[in-house]
Amino acid sequence: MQTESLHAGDGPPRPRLALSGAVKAFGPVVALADGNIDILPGEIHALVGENGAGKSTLVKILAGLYRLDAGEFHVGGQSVSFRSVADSKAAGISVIYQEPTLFPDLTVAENIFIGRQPKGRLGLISRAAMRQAARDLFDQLGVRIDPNRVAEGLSIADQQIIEIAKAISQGATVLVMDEPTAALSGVEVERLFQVARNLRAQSAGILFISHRFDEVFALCDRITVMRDGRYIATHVTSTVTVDAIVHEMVGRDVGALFPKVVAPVGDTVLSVKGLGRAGVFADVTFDVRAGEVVALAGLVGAGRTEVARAVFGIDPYDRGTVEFAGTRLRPHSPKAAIDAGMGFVPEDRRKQGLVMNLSVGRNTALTLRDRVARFGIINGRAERAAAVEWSRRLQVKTTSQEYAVSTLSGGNQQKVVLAKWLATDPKFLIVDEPTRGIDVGTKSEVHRLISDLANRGIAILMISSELPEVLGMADRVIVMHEGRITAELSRAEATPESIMHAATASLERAQ
Amino acid sequence: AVALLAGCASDTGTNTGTDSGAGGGTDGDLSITFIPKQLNNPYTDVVLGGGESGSEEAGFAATEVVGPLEASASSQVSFINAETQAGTSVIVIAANDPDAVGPALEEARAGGAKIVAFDSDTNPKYRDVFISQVVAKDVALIQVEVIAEQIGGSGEIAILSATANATNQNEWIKFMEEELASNPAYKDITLVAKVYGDDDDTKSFQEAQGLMQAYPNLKGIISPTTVGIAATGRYLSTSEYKGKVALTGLGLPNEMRPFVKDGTVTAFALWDPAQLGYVAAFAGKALADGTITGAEGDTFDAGELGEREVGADGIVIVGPPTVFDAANIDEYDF
Amino acid sequence: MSEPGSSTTRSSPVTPADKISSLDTRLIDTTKTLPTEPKGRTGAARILLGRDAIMIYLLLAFVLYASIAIPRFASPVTVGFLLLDVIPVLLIAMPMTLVIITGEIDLSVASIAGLTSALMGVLWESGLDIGVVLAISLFAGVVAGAFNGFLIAVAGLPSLAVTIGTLALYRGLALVVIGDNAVANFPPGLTAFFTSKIGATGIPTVMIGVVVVALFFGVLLHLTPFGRGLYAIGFSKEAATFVGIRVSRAKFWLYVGTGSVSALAGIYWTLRYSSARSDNASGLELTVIAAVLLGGVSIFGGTGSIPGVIAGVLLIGTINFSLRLERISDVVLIMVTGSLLIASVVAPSVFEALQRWRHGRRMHKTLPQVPASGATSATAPGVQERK
Amino acid sequence: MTTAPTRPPGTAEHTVSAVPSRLGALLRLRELPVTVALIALVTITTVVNPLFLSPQGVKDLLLNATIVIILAAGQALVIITRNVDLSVGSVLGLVAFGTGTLFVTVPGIPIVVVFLVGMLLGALLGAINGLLVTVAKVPALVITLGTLYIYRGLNNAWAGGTQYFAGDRPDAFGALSVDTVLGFPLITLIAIVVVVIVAVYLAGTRAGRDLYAIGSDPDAAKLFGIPVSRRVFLAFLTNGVLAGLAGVLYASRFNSVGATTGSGLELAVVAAAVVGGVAIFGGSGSVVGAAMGALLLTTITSALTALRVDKFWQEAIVGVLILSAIIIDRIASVRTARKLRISEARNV
Ligand SMILES: Nc1ncnc2c1ncn2[C@@H]1O[C@H](COP(=O)(O)OP(=O)(O)OP(=O)(O)O)[C@@H](O)[C@H]1O
Ligand SMILES: Nc1ncnc2c1ncn2[C@@H]1O[C@H](COP(=O)(O)OP(=O)(O)OP(=O)(O)O)[C@@H](O)[C@H]1O
Ligand SMILES: [Mg+2]
Ligand SMILES: [Mg+2]
Repeated sequence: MQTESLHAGDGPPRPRLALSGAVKAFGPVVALADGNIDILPGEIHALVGENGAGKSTLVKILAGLYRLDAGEFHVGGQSVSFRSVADSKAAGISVIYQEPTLFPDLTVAENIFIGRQPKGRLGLISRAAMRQAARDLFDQLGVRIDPNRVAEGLSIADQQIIEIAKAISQGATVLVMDEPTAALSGVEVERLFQVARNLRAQSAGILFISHRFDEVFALCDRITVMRDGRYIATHVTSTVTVDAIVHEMVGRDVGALFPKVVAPVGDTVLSVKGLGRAGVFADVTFDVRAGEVVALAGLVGAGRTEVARAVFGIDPYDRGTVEFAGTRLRPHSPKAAIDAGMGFVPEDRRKQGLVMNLSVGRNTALTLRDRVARFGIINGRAERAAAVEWSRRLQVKTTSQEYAVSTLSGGNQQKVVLAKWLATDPKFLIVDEPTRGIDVGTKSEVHRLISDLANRGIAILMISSELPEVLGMADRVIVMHEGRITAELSRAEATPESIMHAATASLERAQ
Repeated sequence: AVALLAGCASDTGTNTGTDSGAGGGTDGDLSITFIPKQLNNPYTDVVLGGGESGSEEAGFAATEVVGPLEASASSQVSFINAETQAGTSVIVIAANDPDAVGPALEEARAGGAKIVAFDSDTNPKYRDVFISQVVAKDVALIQVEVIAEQIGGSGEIAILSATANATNQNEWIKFMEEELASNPAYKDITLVAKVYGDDDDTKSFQEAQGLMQAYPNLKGIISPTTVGIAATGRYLSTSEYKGKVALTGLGLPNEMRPFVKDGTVTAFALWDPAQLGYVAAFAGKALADGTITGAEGDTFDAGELGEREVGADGIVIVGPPTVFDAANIDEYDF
Repeated sequence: MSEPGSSTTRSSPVTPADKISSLDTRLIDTTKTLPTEPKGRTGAARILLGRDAIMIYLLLAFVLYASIAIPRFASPVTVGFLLLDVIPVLLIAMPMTLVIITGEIDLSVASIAGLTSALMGVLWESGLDIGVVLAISLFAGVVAGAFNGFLIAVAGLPSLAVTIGTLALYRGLALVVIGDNAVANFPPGLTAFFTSKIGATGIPTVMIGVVVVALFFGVLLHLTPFGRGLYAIGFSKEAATFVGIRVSRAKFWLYVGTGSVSALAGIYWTLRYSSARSDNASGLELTVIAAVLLGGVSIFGGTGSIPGVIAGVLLIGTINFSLRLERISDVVLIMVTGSLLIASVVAPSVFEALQRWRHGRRMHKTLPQVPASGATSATAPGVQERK
Repeated sequence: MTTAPTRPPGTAEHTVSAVPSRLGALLRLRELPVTVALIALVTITTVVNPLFLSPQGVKDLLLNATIVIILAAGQALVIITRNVDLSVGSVLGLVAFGTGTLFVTVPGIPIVVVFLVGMLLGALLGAINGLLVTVAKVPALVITLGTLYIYRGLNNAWAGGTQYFAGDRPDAFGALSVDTVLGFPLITLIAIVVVVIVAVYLAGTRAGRDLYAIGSDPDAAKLFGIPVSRRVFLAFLTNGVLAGLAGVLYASRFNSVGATTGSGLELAVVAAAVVGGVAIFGGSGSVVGAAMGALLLTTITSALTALRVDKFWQEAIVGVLILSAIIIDRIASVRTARKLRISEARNV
């Protein structure tokens, strides 16, 4: 049906929205040098590119958040110059940003309808109507979230679902989604796709950004590729291959994505026994050995992150033990974990992985505070040298070590996180969704890096929601479901079917 | 005295540096600086008005008024320091705390300055003379007398004072308590409470109100501070206690006039504040000239107020308190 | 650790072993090249042009101006009086800087100083040895700070609210302890010591102690791992936790720090003015905070430095004393303080806006060509590339 | 990918426990602790000293609270947007002195005009705060600490030693804080009307809800397209108007207005809002709570006096009260969070 709406009628349909020659610079950084996009009614248009290619910048221009330095912007055939987000909304553009924008103190319903709350008597807001409207939306999306609950403490997946509900409830003619699926599991992604297709059928135009090609090819009608802030090409999906797109994105060929080399496995480094935390996870027992990559798989919300957090000492636990290199680790103390030789690359880079306003250099050296100090006094030169060295090794793209890390693109930020942990010479590294929101090129670098680390005897616990990543990287796969381990699979046993079975089925062990 | 009283009240500039080389001074480069408890206070302004005309008449070449905006113990010290450095000949100070200003005053003296305390004394060892409004005991007795008369010689009374550490107020209160205890005429009067309004309008107001609630049988209030008596007057006049609870103390006629007219207050007392500053200026001049040293028995000329004598402890008494009531209040304007 | 001085980028002092360093060769040839690392501002330039430096220049400029324009200003006597006046603010500003850098605040400092003063008075009057009196008073400050620290760091309550509460509580306790009394008869030798000067320099002897305190907090903030952690906490508590910074513990100790230094300030206040009263140092909290913010510390946490704060405190102190010497009313002082405070935060954002505006204009001037080149690819982006 | 089961795992149980009982909702009200404390305080005091609730006693309690209630309502508005206004005491002082000046310099000026002029002056001062905060985008705490000093300085420079007394103002003006309707003093009725209007605005209008959104996450609010600057500016402006109103009422109620009127009020007002359950970092709380907080804090002073508690203890007790309010609020929110966790927990 999509092709029909694309090619029906005589002559090309008028785009809902068209941006051309867009330029946006932040001081010396030109985030967008030549941005072009057109979105037709009734199409889903993918925008792909490496980290830092300028996708989110383009989105923020469409949203009215940034003003163009140069270029033309037409909506519905009219030249526009948005002065604010409100202008963009009024023009029928609705945006889901890369980072969720919920208000933690407000209820879920209010979050969806803020600024457009239904009014009741005396022109005042009607909470009942608002709740009902939220319920209706959730029914449409097939999810059940309490509309009365405050948004504080919602899981990332639930937050993303609320963002989607918010966007579709605005009845926009153009829906822009910046990596909406990054935090979603297969089930939720599928439901999101259903919603997107429905909207397309109602002849809305959708811009969809993702680093996952399976999604792009499954959903989108056309694909626009960007590189280094420039428009490269637009293709009709059926006429291109993944390899061609990747080539355009990166500017060269990309080899094997998952260069897993099976490394010799050494002694047990981490041993978790009977770990439990009431209401979160229970009876979690597993080992990780030197040189081994163990993947913790499962659906989003299975409790994998919680287990990792407890192991690393961020959260307390009620039962069980964590042994590291033979000695029991003090619970609830990240410092003890780090001192023992653990590192943790958390899933939420912006909130947990990095201190966003601190410079790249300081972030990189943050884990080395004690090591670059002598008699309690920091050696500033050693600190800087270490930061420069590790940025260089991980090829962090930044103009200066002094820039706030928030000015880097997502992928480069992730490299800084990795750099800061590798700098500590860890014996054991937890990587939680290490490639979330990371482009193919960098992704393969990260995979290579993980694999290399394992080769050098570092034990790795990898949490990932991407099955190809799990299958490609892991020596062993532990599958969790609803806070319990439901399967432990060797590399040979791990197949998409066995993992999904264990991840969705209930307590009987899948084998 | 009344002439001065009325005449000076209108002259209430604070920061005026009066350069009057004229007058009867011997050498023309003597300077005097007044440091009141706090600037921007109506009572203080009257005192300073007297001080400025006094210093002009006495022949000071330069008169300055400096001071803190809030009356805390230590806030006067840096002003004293600056005067020390400026080489001021006479510093006239109303101490917020008798001791906190001590070290700074000693430094000033070491630099050659003469120290005159007025209104509120410092520790005697830090100053040359203290110009006292009135004999402390007289003030205390007048207030007790007035309140006793108004409540008919028996019943509960309370005191609403300024800050808890104010030297002068505390001295008066001490005399009041002694008098109430020793004089048989007051045997039926009981002092039930002492509260402090910190010379803050709002605070004094609420303290007054609290007294009413805590002591339902209260017959009278003595407030020996101009801010306190005015605030209490305002509360009484706006409440059901108007005319039922007597109020007296020390107040400025201009502030108290409406309360006297509307019957909230029958009588209250005060000395002439302008005379205080006036005498202080002349005492300063005499000290600077070397005419007096501040020893008991020294006498000096105080302009139109005639000759004054330094009493025990270097205290100079200015004059008797006046009692204001509906009959005479319109004769005063300060 | 290995030699920290080695300047070649290759051998970082923290490179633990060669096992990881051999990774880089593999990585480099797999992907695109890194742009060469530009130096940014060098260390010296950064220090000379930074926010703190501006504060210091401002201070120097004002001192110079005052020395020329105000008679009697340029003298050791000024130094003495001025420093004696700023010492309490300077003292408390040191730990306060650290507290604000972590994104918290402590409004109870002046009340702690008052409580200390009240305690000193009562204990001294009860006949205890002065050494014991000082020790107990200081300890009271530590306890008061620890109580703040407990509520904020351990119980996780918002510091602004908590310290408004303890502001009232500690001042109230001071009243309970000493009531309306004032104690003045401290040992003359001791009170004299607190106003004495070092030789003819005019510098108060107690400045030695103040310098020690300033050095302690300066080193702690700028040169220790603990200090590095504080900046991280100020920007993001959560991210700080993930690198093993013990956020609660750090905050707790910072409040113990403000408590004890406030107690020192209270002791200084009592002995300098030789008067122990419940209302000593009241209202000082806003003065301290104003000085700290003027010194370039961001109220949101994460930025600021001790040298900047010292310059800020001294600037206000110097302006204050100059006005006194000129016999200009305190009215002017509070207005100058207020304006400086606002200017210090507004100026950078005005400057930034100006830069953005200039940048915008430059972009619009230079860019007409860019869309032209873009236009070729953009005439009909949807159609043009369909192969 | 496997085909979707009917609902995602993990979200199954949410709605079951979500239907809140009326009682539960009542117990979760942030205004509850302060209300309970107020009732307890008044009850205990009245039992010990029945005069506390005499008509005059009640009138005094209300009058005392009136001015702080108005200030706290305005402050709540600002705090909810994650800002703060420390300059209210200075604004009140300036307006109060301005009121005194008006009556003296323009004899026979209608009282309504004085109210309008006072609120206008307040609006101007509030607008300056608002402009500096929103246009220069700098933290409100710093800006309003600065204007706290500047406005106070202006007041000092303007007033000097001049003070205007109750006698300088028309009796009808003073009568506003003496006369009562149904036991409520007129100025208290004004305060109640203010609280009701602000409460309805905050709870029932889109713009009001925007303020909560802004306080909850200012960055997200900007991304979402809420006119953050305009709303925050308006909050400061309104707070200025209310501080101006409070200044006029101050002149009606108290005896003298001068250079120091209203100084030191700012922390008391913030404390009142906090005690009333307004979260200091924005996003939650209500004006009704703030008003209750103001009533509680002013009542405690009167109650302690009525109970003849040594006045030296009063300030300490106020401190304890503020701390208890924060701690109770914290315990409540921890409990809600835990409940939420349990209701959504996995069965493990
Ligand atoms: N506010 C800013 N200030 C300075 N530089 C910025 C800013 N925002 C983005 N940039 C830079 O602009 C470039 C493009 O960033 P953008 O976020 O648009 O990339 P992206 O394509 O969305 O990447 P990702 O896939 O990682 O999300 C990056 O190099 C980034 O560092
Ligand atoms: N069955 C469930 N019922 C209610 N809440 C759940 C359930 N499962 C998970 N959650 C909540 O969802 C959130 C996300 O869970 P968690 O972070 O453990 O997921 P995860 O397995 O680490 O997934 P990912 O890392 O991919 O996001 C948690 O806050 C958890 O409380
Ligand atoms: Mg992006
Ligand atoms: Mg997770």
